Amino acid sequence: MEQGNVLSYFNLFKLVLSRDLKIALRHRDDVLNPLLFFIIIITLFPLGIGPEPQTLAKIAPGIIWVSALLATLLSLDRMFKSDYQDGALEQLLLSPYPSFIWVLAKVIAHWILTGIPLIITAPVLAGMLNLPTESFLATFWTLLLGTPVLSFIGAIGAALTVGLKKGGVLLSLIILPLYIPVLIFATSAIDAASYGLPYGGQLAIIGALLVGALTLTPFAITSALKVSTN
Amino acid sequence: MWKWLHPYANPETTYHLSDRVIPWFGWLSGSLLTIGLVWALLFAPADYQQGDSFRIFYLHVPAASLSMGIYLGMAIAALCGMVWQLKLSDAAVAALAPVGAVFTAIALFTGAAWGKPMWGTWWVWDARLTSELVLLFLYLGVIAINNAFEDKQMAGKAASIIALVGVINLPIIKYSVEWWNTLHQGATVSKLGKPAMSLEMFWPFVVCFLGFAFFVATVTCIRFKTEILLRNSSRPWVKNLMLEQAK
Amino acid sequence: MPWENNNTIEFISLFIALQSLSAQIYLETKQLTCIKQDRILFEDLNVQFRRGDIIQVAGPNGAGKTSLLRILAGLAQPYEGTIEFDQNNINEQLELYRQNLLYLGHLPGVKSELTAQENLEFQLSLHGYGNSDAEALLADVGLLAFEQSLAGQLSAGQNRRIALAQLWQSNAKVWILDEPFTAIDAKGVEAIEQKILEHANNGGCVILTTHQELNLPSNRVSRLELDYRF
Amino acid sequence: MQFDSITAFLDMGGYGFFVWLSFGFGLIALLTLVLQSKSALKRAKSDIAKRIVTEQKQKLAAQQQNNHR
Repeated sequence: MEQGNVLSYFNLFKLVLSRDLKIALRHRDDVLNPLLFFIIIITLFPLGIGPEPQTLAKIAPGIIWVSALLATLLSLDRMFKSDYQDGALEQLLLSPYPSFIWVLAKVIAHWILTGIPLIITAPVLAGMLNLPTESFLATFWTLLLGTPVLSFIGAIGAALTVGLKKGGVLLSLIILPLYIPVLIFATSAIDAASYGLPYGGQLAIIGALLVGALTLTPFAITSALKVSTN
Repeated sequence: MWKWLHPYANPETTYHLSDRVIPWFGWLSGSLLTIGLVWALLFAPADYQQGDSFRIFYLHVPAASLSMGIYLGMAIAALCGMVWQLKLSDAAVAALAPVGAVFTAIALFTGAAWGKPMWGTWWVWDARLTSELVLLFLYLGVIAINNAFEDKQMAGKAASIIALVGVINLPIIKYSVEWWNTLHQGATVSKLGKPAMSLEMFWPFVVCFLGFAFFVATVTCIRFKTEILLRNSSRPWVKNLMLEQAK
Repeated sequence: MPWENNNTIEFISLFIALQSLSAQIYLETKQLTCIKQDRILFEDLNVQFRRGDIIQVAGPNGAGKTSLLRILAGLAQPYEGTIEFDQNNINEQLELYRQNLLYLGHLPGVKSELTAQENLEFQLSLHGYGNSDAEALLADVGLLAFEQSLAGQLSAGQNRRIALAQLWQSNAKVWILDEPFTAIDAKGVEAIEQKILEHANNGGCVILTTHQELNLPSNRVSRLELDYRF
Repeated sequence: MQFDSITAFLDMGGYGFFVWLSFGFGLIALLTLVLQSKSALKRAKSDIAKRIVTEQKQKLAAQQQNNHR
């Protein structure tokens, strides 16, 4: 009564990752919407605060990172919602593998679809905000290490609110307080870079947050998914 | 090992236990609070630097430390619930969250009101006040998710997960806010520190603290009873209880 | 009485019961209780599901049929009581249990952005049948020319057939099918009924719910009646 | 006694406004917490009592239906 080849963990990871990427690329808007949202928000700040380059340069790190936070938050809902609505989430939960693997695959797929576009467009917007050129590299590094943390922590909230009809506001109330450490260390790293100071320490802390999120949040995400599909 | 705790895992015995214990906590907290506040407001010496505005300290510091303590208690209840599948822990989390939120709000408000005469503005991004504000958001998150689900069982489990995720992140948030505060903080603004505590100030503080602590215990037990009833409303013991009380 | 619970059990013939008594018990519930929105759906349910059984869970709407099936599949947690697969609790050996389980719920679990073949291949490899021929299976369920068409463009019945195609491949010990015949035409229903009988005959155990009459030999089907409790 | 008169006590060395504002807010917050908790308990009890009554009515209605059939 046993069956054919049971997938190795890495094959399962690849299978779920490629499926998610294929689905997302089949309809582009899922990728473009958070990106356009990120760009629009950043263009709002100068309109609100005024175009003086000095003030913009001073608050550019905060604007970039708060916009990245909100763009990720907006796209979190998509991570489990469609699988929940068509029953694919139940089949994944009932697959004979530890759910850590496919949860990891889904979150990384989400990061590839939302995190990487942010990292690519950030330099252009930083330029618009007159960010000093020394901080461009720092912005890149903080976004590269920080956006996965946003996806992992955000996935817990997404998993908890996937079953709720109006879960969007609740998702931000639960998750935004948990984003504060990443925001603080990322913006201070970019600030330090603009004065030419070393920012390795801040990056190390964001890296630590990333490794912590990478190893711990899938367990929370799994139990959250079990609650939502109860 | 925890044999003596086992009977209390059954909701009925815990319900009656908290029923019996409420009057004791109530009277204890009432008397301690009256003694403590009268002592603090009337007899304790004023601070040589801050004068009588220092008396807010007897309300602000107990509220702040209790708000942290309640969150910790809530997280421990959530952990027990997850590890031993206890139904009562969901009720405990649901009972504790609003009490903690109220104490955090009190700590925030009194902190701001205490800071105004010293710093001239109502809100100062002081490390402790900011962490207290984030703690309030964490509480509101737990309360919101508790009311978001119709099914009480799911709501309880979801709230426990968020309480646990919150308690893991709390120290990280606290230290990053403190680190952020020292980064942007000019040396001029004096921190909301506790000045050297003479004995005449220390004892009223202890009495006030105990008074507030027992107050938390009383209100939590009342809310705990409500949550147990709501979660077991289809069980026979609740129905008989209702019929008895209806007579 | 091999099955004792406070729900009425309708026996077709004692001989079948005695013959199945000796068969190996796959799944057994112990004092299973389920409470949804403060209403007790069923209480202290002790049922044994044996090798070669076809069990139809019957009862009015809201009696808790779907909840019972989801609890048996391990998707939902009961309020009280345990479920044992091969004499040990499913929560202790989830992966082993899931290797021997096929669950099809109300939702087919089919992604509308993927083609019928991609969907089936994903579900098959998820349950360890990666190397099976998806096209042939789709032909078996009457979707011969539809392999490459997107599931989103197919009808609800066709989507459900994609999910049901797994029955032609899976030899998992326990099948849990929640209303498998919805949106399926008469010929399809007939084919699925034969598949269920064939699976039960070579040692499987099928638990299903359906509102239409099963035209299977009545001595092969036993009913578990759940009544509506206030 | 740190204060020699009621007015001095109320004045709190010039900080009276802030001290009484904090303690007033504290008192109101704690009071509302207690009252809300008590009324929630009462409401829960009455809800359950009402539900028991409706359940019995539903049972009776179901039985009458069975007797008619």
